[in-house]
Amino acid sequence: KSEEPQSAPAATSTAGQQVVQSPSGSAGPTCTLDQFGGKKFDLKTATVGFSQSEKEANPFRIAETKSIKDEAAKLGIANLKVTNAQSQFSKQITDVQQLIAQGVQLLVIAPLNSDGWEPVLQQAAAKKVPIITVDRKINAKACSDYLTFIGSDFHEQGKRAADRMIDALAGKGKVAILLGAPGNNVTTERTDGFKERIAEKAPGIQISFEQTGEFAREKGQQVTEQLIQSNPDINGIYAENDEMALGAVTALKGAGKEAGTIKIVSVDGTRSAVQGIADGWLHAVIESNPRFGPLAFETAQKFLDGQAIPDKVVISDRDYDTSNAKDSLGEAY
Amino acid sequence: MTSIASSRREQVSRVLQQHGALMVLAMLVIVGSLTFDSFATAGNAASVVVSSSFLAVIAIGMTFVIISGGIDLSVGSLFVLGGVLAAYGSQYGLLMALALPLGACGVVGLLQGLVIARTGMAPFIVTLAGLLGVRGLMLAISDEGATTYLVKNPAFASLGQGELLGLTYPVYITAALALVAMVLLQRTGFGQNVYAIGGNEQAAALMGVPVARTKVAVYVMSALLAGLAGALNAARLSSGVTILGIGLELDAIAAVVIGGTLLTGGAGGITGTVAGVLLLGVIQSLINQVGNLTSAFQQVVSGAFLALVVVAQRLLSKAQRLS
Amino acid sequence: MTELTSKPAPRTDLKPRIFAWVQDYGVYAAVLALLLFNVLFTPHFLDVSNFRTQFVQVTPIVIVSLGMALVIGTQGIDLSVGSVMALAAALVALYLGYGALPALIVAVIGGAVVGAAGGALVAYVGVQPIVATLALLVGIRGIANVLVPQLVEFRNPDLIALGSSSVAGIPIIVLIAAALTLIMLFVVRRTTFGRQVVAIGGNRSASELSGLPVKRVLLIVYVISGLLAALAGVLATARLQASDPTSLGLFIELSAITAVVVGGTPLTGGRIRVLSTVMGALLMQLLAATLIKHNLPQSWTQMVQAVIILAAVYATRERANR
Amino acid sequence: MAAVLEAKGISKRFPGVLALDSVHLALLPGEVHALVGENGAGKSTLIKVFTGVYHPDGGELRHLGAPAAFGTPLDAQRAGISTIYQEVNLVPMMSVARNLLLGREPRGRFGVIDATRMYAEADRILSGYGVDTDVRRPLRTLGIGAQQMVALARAVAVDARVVIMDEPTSSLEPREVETLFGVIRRLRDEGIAVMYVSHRLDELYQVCDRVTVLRDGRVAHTGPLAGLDRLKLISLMLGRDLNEVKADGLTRFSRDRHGAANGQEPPAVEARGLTRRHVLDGIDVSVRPGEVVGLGGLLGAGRTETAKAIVGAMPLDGGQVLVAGLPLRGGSTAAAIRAGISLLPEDRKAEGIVPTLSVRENIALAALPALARAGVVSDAKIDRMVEIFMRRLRIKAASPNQLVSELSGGNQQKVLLARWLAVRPKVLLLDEPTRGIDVGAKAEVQALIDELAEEGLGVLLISSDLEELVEGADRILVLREGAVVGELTGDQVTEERIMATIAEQSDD
Ligand SMILES: Nc1ncnc2c1ncn2[C@@H]1O[C@H](COP(=O)(O)OP(=O)(O)OP(=O)(O)O)[C@@H](O)[C@H]1O
Ligand SMILES: Nc1ncnc2c1ncn2[C@@H]1O[C@H](COP(=O)(O)OP(=O)(O)OP(=O)(O)O)[C@@H](O)[C@H]1O
Ligand SMILES: [Mg+2]
Ligand SMILES: [Mg+2]
Repeated sequence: KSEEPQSAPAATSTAGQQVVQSPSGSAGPTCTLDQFGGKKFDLKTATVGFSQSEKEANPFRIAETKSIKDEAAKLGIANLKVTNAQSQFSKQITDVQQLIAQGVQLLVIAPLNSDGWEPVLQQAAAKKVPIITVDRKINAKACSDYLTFIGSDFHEQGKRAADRMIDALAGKGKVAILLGAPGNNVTTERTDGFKERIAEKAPGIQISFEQTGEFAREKGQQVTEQLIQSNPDINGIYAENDEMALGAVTALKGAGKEAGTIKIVSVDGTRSAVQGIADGWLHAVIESNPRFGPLAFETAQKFLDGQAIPDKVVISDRDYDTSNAKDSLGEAY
Repeated sequence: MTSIASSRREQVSRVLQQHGALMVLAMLVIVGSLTFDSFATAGNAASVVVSSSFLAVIAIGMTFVIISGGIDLSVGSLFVLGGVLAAYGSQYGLLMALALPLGACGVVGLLQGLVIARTGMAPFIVTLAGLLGVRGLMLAISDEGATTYLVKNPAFASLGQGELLGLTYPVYITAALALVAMVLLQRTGFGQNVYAIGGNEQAAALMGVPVARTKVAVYVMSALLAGLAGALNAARLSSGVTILGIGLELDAIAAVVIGGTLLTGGAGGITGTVAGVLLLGVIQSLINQVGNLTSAFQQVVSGAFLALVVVAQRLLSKAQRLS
Repeated sequence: MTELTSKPAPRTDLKPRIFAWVQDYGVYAAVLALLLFNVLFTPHFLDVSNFRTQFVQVTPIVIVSLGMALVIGTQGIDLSVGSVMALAAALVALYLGYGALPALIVAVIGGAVVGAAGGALVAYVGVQPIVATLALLVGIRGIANVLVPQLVEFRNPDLIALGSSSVAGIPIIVLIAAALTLIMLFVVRRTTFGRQVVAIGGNRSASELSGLPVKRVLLIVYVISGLLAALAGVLATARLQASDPTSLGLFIELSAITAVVVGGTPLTGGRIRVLSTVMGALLMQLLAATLIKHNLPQSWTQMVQAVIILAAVYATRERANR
Repeated sequence: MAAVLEAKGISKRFPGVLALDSVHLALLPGEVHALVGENGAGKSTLIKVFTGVYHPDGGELRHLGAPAAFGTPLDAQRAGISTIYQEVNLVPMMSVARNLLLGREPRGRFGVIDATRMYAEADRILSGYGVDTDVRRPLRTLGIGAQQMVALARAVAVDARVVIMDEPTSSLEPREVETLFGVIRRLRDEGIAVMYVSHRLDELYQVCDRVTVLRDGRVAHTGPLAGLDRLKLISLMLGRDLNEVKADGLTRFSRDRHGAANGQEPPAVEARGLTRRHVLDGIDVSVRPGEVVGLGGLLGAGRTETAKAIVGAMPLDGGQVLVAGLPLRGGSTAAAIRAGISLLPEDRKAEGIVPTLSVRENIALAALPALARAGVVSDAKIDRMVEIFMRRLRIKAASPNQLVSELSGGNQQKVLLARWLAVRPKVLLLDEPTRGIDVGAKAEVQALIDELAEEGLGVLLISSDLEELVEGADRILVLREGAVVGELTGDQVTEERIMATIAEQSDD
């Protein structure tokens, strides 16, 4: 028997749905079935492959995989094959290759890394299998190497986090960054965006500490413990995901700090983090919405119907702060 | 007469010990083909073979190290470093794309080998330091992993992507390396020295085996092969991906040991290792065939498979008389 | 004070004596050197709260290393400890509804069962320790994640208190680690079991012929390692105030092995040094803390760690017989 | 004649001992030079200095008249010095042929090893030494004697100017010893210098020309062997007065046991129909309290296997072991030890000592349960017991806490003997108990066996030393190819009868 569940009941299926940022394809080039050169098929009877990059062990990945599976079920797609690369990039390449070998007609990929997809793209191109990448981009040509990308703009997330931090500290103070896993695109872009915006808008803010918390709560806690010990004058912490932010909260509590004395801004929008805002420990959270299912299949269907689809679908993420945290709890994942 | 009979029995069990992995592999393939339609297809087989080839190259080097009584934990990091350097070097042509990773990894292997051979420190710990240090080095040259160098050189890229009879070049390179390694191990003085120092280092020294030199050579070889695997992989992926290779050393060790090579050194061979690598690949492919396992279940299944395979392999070889 | 190693014969000349001293106490010296460096160059290092942080953070590694030292003493290795920690975290989350103590007991039993599985593979089936425990490393984390697929926060006050309260200013979990160290010291130095462990590590067939219950001892050793890892998992969970089977204990096996080896216990078995193992863990903790506090990038951190590990092990290495 | 190899004032210090103290020794071409001394006198150490394993702390090594310093055994080998070490130093998991020819395998095309030729050549070389075995088998499957012959063949096969042998005969059969002596004489005639270390004095008189006696790391005597009285030699080795040695005599076994007919007592241990495929073929052995039963036979006859089977250290296909009439649980050495049966194994390095532990821990190992209460060992008890045994067996160690691996071979053997006596067994199985033990200690051990038998201990004595067997045993079972082919009792117990029994059976 586990403890009574404490968080709000699961969000209804439509709550927290992704919203496309720019109404479809207003900017940028578009892509049609003819341009891509594929053949039309019926999505319902087709074999569809989904390659997940990381274990379904954090809220983001769980929500992402679930959303794809649920939507497939809803649409009556009987033949969905799901693989998981367990955070090993080589394995993801192999996984996708084996999906192609198994004869999938549509691939949805949540890439672990943006580069290094050459062998997969070649193989998919040879068989004219359209690829939709979700949440991270693949560095290749849309509409020929792959079909399109659906996801957030991590760079933008970093910038928005910086805006929130600047607000919170009124433009000056010392900030620490809890970096994600090294070498990861997400880490790089969320860091660059944040630093760029700080440098540009708030020269009074000094980034005096940046250490990796590897996207994990325990690591976030440990690093923060060291941090507040050796840099007691820190004013703000930018955590590149919610887990590390929550770890930092535990560390601050353990060190006897009051809620809100150190401003924490993070990215993701998990339910615990939104709760953290409501409790006063987090200042703001930039959402990164993982519910790609509906949008992915909608885009695929449009494409198969012969409509033009944009080469990238950037979703509009919202922010959570004290003004909306309590109300949005049901929509957070 | 007794000795002839007993030696035949021993020969049979020795064959079992050496090819236990091969037999388990055959069993898995048969079961897999009967269970899943899309398993025994040429495409799937090719993907298993192609993706296994990089691990195989590393495992071949690891086989030498383990037979010599050592272990090399740095191969995963060398694999990434090799890839990053190859992608970086490919800007300057095919030659640099190969020379840079091989040179750097060779130097690392040389250092590790020298430290192990000269100071008598445990290989486990020396190469663990190698694992950390080399990954640090890789992060340092790739801007903490943020920079991914792309392979623009078509000659180098085709080394990893070119195909012959449905299989990419790395498969053939791996096969050639395996053959050379087999001859090296079984049919040269160097190979004999490797077995000898793994079997009884002190005795080997007293028998006049150049222990230090052999050890250094073995670690250099392992590092070179890891670097080569990394370079080939970079050619295949057309980029020097920085997030690769974590835990790769454990895969390589598992493959070698499943292949019947004793971790205590002194016995083993390349055929077993290749079978071990393929076994791991097939297990993975079978798990993918099932299609809808959650990531956690996939881990449970591969852990269980691994346990099953080592137990089976062990029981098959238990006929071997214990000394 | 040497630990279950033979006391070196009385020596007259100085050089070998210094050598032997460095070999036995090198890790203590390294810890001292690092402390000194920090006192001089790290701001706020001498705060009590800092030492608290370091001790608290090192506890799980210390506890895991104690079991690891025992396993390494038998010439084995246990790669499954990190996954056992994860399993313990999962079990705690599942059974916390019955209270903190029952949950802890279930978690520790879970660890013992995993240890027994590894031990049985090693002792009775004859699988090589590194592969047997590698299979567990993969499989057990899978099971932990099947049981509890994601991080679960909890509010159980007893468990939170276990992780964050202190007695006489010393965190409870540190006291637990200290007590376990003393127990392990006693077991290794004073009990039949301890002697049997090192004898088996030193020469297994001689031990068999001497009538030692070799297989049983091996089994128990792995069970103890599993038990301790599970306990470490529970304590880490209590401290995190959340059960996180996904990432708890990842790569801790390497840290634990490093601690043991840096402490001067040879991987070839037949010897166990308990206090030095704890020192080895402290050394690695202090090193990590130093690098974080000085805000070095990851690349530097890893390279410096590599160098320090090499230097420490070099100092404590076995002498060549020349 | 100029010395091929010469030690000039060589010293070597180990922590706690001065193993060699300015030793002078010159080895001349065409001579067989005996090197003798008590256990721990420094013989093996001197040899290892000659072969580049150890580097001397003082003094000079001269090779062919010029100063030489061998950095490694390989250097020494290149200089034509080839060695058979006291402990078999080959690679157990490699095949016999590869061990024999390691480093000089026949090459075929492309410089690649020609396996067929390698096996043929190994076969040819080994049959010259009377070893008839499949050369593809891993070396470890051979008996220790056969392994020693492989080491010998290996050492002699290289072009050597100097051949050094450290107790080469300790695990050889009489027949093999003859083969070896033939080889040694041939080497001598070819002008090669042979250095020969042995504790078997009669062997020295058979083949050696000169002798050097080491005592406590110093040269006590050097000179021609012919004309040196045997007792005189012993007194030089032991450093005791000649008359004293004469008075003590060299009686090994004090009692004339052959008459002692203690027939009616029930056996302390009885093995019935021990069978293991290809190894043991229905062996029956029984040992009564106070009786010394000898096991004779050629190399590979299955004596070691019989002993191991009795203590449950080897799985059996059939047969059982009864202690005091009750069957013993098979496959458990612990059960056998609890029932009062223990085995002193023949291979001391692989199955005897625990090299990482001290002398003290090694002695106490098997007796631990008796020395502990509730699983906590009593150091006081251990210290007392270790003290007693170190004194009684005259174990030469810097302290009880010295690592056992640092002791000389003979002293390691004594430590093992102490380990087994410490469990107070009812029946002791001794597999080559005096192998590598010096004359003084050998007499002590033999006297001890007598004493123990007198106290009611049953002893199963396995020895390749026929003299020891004959003098020590009340009754001898002769084994061949895993079966008992003869039992000698009373007056039949003679060396000739043993040889005859083995030979008779070999003829058919
Ligand atoms: N590696 C070592 N470390 C410490 N002491 C050693 C070492 N090797 C030998 N000794 C000591 O040196 C002395 C000489 O040993 P050595 O092995 O040369 O004797 P030995 O004459 O060959 O005896 P035996 O007849 O028993 O083989 C002994 O006291 C022994 O304990
Ligand atoms: N020369 C050999 N050729 C083939 N097999 C051998 C030889 N020597 C030993 N063996 C193996 O060893 C087994 C019996 O050896 P064991 O050690 O029991 O004999 P032993 O009588 O104790 O001889 P010893 O102790 O003198 O070596 C045989 O069954 C055989 O497998
Ligand atoms: Mg000797
Ligand atoms: Mg024998």
